[in-house]
Amino acid sequence: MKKFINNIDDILIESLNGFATAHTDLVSLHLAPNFLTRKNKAQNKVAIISGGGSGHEPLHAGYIGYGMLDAACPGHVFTSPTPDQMLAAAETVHAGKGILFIVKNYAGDVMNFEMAAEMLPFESATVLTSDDCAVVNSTYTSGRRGVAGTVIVEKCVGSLAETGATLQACKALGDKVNNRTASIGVALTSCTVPAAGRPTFDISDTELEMGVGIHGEPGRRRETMREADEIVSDCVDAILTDFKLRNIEPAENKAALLLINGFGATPLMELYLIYNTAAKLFNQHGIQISRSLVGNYTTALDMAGVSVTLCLLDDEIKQHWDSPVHTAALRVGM
Amino acid sequence: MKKFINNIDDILIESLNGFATAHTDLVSLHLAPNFLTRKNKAQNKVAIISGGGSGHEPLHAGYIGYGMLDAACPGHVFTSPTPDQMLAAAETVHAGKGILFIVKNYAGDVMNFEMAAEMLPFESATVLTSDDCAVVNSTYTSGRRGVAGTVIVEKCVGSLAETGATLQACKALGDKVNNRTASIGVALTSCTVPAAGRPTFDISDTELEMGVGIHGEPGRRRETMREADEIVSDCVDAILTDFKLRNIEPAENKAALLLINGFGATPLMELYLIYNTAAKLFNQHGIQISRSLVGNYTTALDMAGVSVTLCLLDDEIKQHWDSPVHTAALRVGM
Amino acid sequence: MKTDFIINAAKAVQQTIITNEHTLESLDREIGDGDHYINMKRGTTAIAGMHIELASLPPAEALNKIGLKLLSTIGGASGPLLASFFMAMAKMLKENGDESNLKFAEAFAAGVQAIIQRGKADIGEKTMLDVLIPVADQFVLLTTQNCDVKLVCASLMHTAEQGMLATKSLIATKGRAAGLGERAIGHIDPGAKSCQLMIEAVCNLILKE
Amino acid sequence: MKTDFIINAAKAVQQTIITNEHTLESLDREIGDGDHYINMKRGTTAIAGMHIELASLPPAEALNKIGLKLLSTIGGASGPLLASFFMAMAKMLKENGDESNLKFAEAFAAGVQAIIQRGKADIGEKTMLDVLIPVADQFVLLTTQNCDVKLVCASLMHTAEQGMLATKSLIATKGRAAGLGERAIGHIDPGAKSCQLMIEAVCNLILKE
Ligand SMILES: Nc1ncnc2c1ncn2[C@@H]1O[C@H](COP(=O)(O)OP(=O)(O)O)[C@@H](O)[C@H]1O
Ligand SMILES: Nc1ncnc2c1ncn2[C@@H]1O[C@H](COP(=O)(O)OP(=O)(O)O)[C@@H](O)[C@H]1O
Ligand SMILES: [Mg+2]
Ligand SMILES: [Mg+2]
Ligand SMILES: [Mg+2]
Ligand SMILES: [Mg+2]
Repeated sequence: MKKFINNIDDILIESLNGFATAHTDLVSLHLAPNFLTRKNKAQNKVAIISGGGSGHEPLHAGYIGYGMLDAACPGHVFTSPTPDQMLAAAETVHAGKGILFIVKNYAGDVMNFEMAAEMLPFESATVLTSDDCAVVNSTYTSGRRGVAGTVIVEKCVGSLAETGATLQACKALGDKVNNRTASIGVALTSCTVPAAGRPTFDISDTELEMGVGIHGEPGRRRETMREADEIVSDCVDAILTDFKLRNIEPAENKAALLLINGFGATPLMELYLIYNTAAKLFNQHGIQISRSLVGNYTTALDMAGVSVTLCLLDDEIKQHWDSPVHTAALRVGM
Repeated sequence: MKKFINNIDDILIESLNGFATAHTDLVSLHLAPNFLTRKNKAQNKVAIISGGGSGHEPLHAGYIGYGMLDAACPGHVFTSPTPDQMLAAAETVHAGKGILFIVKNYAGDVMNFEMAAEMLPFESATVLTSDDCAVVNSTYTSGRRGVAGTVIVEKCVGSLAETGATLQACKALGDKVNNRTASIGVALTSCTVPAAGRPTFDISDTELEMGVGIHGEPGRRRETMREADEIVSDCVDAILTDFKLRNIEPAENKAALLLINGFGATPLMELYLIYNTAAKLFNQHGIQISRSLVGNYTTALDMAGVSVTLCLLDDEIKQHWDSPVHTAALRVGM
Repeated sequence: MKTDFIINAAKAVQQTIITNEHTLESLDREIGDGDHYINMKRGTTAIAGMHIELASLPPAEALNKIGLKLLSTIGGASGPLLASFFMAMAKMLKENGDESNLKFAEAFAAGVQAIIQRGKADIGEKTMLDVLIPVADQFVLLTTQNCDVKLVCASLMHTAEQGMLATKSLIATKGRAAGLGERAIGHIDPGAKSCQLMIEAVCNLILKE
Repeated sequence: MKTDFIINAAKAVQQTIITNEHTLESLDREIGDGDHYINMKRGTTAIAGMHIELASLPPAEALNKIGLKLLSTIGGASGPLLASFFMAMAKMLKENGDESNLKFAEAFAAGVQAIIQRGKADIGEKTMLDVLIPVADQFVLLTTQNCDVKLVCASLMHTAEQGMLATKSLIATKGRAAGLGERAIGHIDPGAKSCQLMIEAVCNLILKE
């Protein structure tokens, strides 16, 4: 393992410190328990808090700021944060209209946020993101995983919250966006968790992992490495099948947002090549890609790979996707 | 080699197509010869054209748009573009006030842009970027290489050009920014050029390459892998020594811009950790980091590594760094 | 059970986790995300470091403090589950009394119930519950029958081991391994393993006394 | 030299580049950026494909077209350099005439001069010029002495090889390898190697005639 680190135990704090100093105009870092908030506390709106294991940067701290999150609680690498973090963050950002937690659907995150919510002295609601359609047979699982689609949920809910909308309205929009979003990931290499010191899984030069999760969890199946168009075509099929199985229909104008997300070690050049193929294939299925996002938005440390996310837009979602946002990792119109 | 590609010969075009479709609101793609321009042609300003080998994305096409470039000419992977591209791009974006080429200082780029400039029917000037201070003894070289500092030059010159400044003024600012900027890179792994199919250099798990270039050119020397703070400290020293040797003084307020640039495969978490240390060390040397940029801005395909860039600000540079910009990879205030 | 014992047990538990670094780390790498060892190390080390503040507390309060500390140190799935265990165990001891082994067994069972409620899982889903549920049942059964404490320990260690080994042939339906389907078969669940190790460490401590 | 010969030479040159893929690719990986083979392949393949449009042109015009095509296909450092070579050679042939071997030698030397001017390099800097300058000098010398063409070819091949080999012990002061300092020693310059190969291919073609 070669990484730019000092002591494994200090990675998180040193990195958070760097983030906070680099974006001192946007965020404040609070330590022990660890959480980050907007520099300037927002007033009179639902406070939106997300969080999860670290190693997915810029998720979530990179999305703190006007139009998106009020606070983020970073756990250790790939490990859910703990309830004391959420409680302290909520205490700091609560602005009279309740707390909305946006939580990726992993047992650890769900339970830790749940315990926080139970202990919270404020009204709260939770949007569980579960866009990963890789896990086919849902009776075998505690539910679909939340992956890159989480960014779209955070953006849209964050936008709505700025308008002064109620906690219920924010939760409803979050659930809708999550429902209209599906993702699937492919890994070419494993990530290496610093504390483990070696790759999470072994994979040869002729294999890929289809349906991989953002922690390097093994996916649907190990497949033979093949050309990009074939891989992307399988991703597109998986997503369309998922919408069909869940009876989610595109809106009238069939507009969709296509997010091609790098897991950390895949060059932008390849991400755009994948975007090219994915957009073409979705178009062939009658879906108009009218919004797009290409880059590293929900990573898995140094994993080489990509996830394809499609969000079926309607006018409301589109409006909130397009609205101004000012965060470290996403900035539009301000 | 595992990459998301189809045929090696099609990578560039497929990726450019993806880029152009994903950013259809910002750019237009022209093929044979290949170049990209702003969607909406700017009027009455110096037209700024950059370009270079591909594989450094988002450089340069990601910086096309208001406040930065008017056009970019992408060469094959790590290979300079050819004069016919620059000529066609210039023809398209020329807006009556001449052409400014921003060229990274590599023999190939310099000569191809030079031949284009000689053949050009318009007035032109060239800013050569040469921020890489890795190469110590300049009598041994055709000059310092242009690396991530190029982004700062493009941003500042692009900003000035929007004000209707003359070609001479734009060139002068570009030269000043370049002069006040120094960078040094460190690689932990090699990149793999798709056409070559295997890593450009071999490097063991206990080594790093200090002073590496953005094409995986071997650097100053092969060193023993060690903790991040020591590596960053060497980078900071190299940069400060370089400024000293070149007699470049910080301005009155000692303000500087610190750019921590990932080469493609290094997680954001590590980049922020590096930022944390670098900012601290520069501060200890009396330099105030008042502006920062952390992320993959000038990459070397899938190389794991980082470059540290310091730009000594003055009021003019700061003003142009802060001004609005709207490109695929950098967006501020619009 | 005295708080002194709890403090010693915490040290033994930390020790067994650290001794089994490689096993725990590997198991979670195989069918999870590789952090179970480090999570457990962080949590058990924090507990082992609490000896001074625990020393003067009655067992129920000590266990509650341990639960809260685990809640804020482990993270992941195992954090809230193990925290819920200790907090529920503490609550039961407080309400029900702590004057017999049976009371402890009942408190242990209440802790396991809390895990079931928090994680919405049950036996056979390839989790720590495959160790904890049979151990709780056996613990209550044997202490109801007023068995000798050394015999109880030997039996619980055996039950824990059986439960842990049984996870090997299961498909996971809870936790991270749930995404794996058939591919989880052949691998022991990391949480089951760490629970078995902790039970073993505590039982061995009693046997040595 | 007739245009027919130029067309055949273009094919031979493309052939030798492709045959030496591994060598050229490795050399540029060692002290450059690894693209020299693919650059040369792209350029020489484009030229080899021009035979129809070249066929009817006088040599000078054919060489000029070749230069322009190389300019828009090779890229990198070698593109403008080799393009300048052919364009300057064409210009010289046009002005100076093409009726003797000496005229060709002088045109060749003019081409090399254009490379020197464009790249601001000279002999001893570990570039293609370490092959081209001695070859040009020798070419002019031997043709001035009216040597037999076969003898000239044999001599130029030898000179090219010597120049190419000589780059091995040099420190680079131009091109990408310039960043390497001492570390470039022990590696042959890729551009020198491709020039030597191309000269060899053309000479062999003449020898075979
Ligand atoms: N719903 C659940 N009920 C009981 N135990 C669970 C549940 N989900 C996960 N576990 C246990 O937690 C263990 C994993 O813990 P750990 O690796 O620390 O957390 P994470 O899965 O969040 O990385 C699993 O091996 C399993 O025994
Ligand atoms: N200034 C120069 N003068 C002469 N030859 C040069 C010069 N710079 C580079 N070269 C030649 O170009 C070769 C490299 O070509 P190539 O790999 O195609 O381009 P690049 O260096 O841009 O990747 C070098 O091996 C060297 O022979
Ligand atoms: Mg975890
Ligand atoms: Mg090159
Ligand atoms: Mg785990
Ligand atoms: Mg090269």
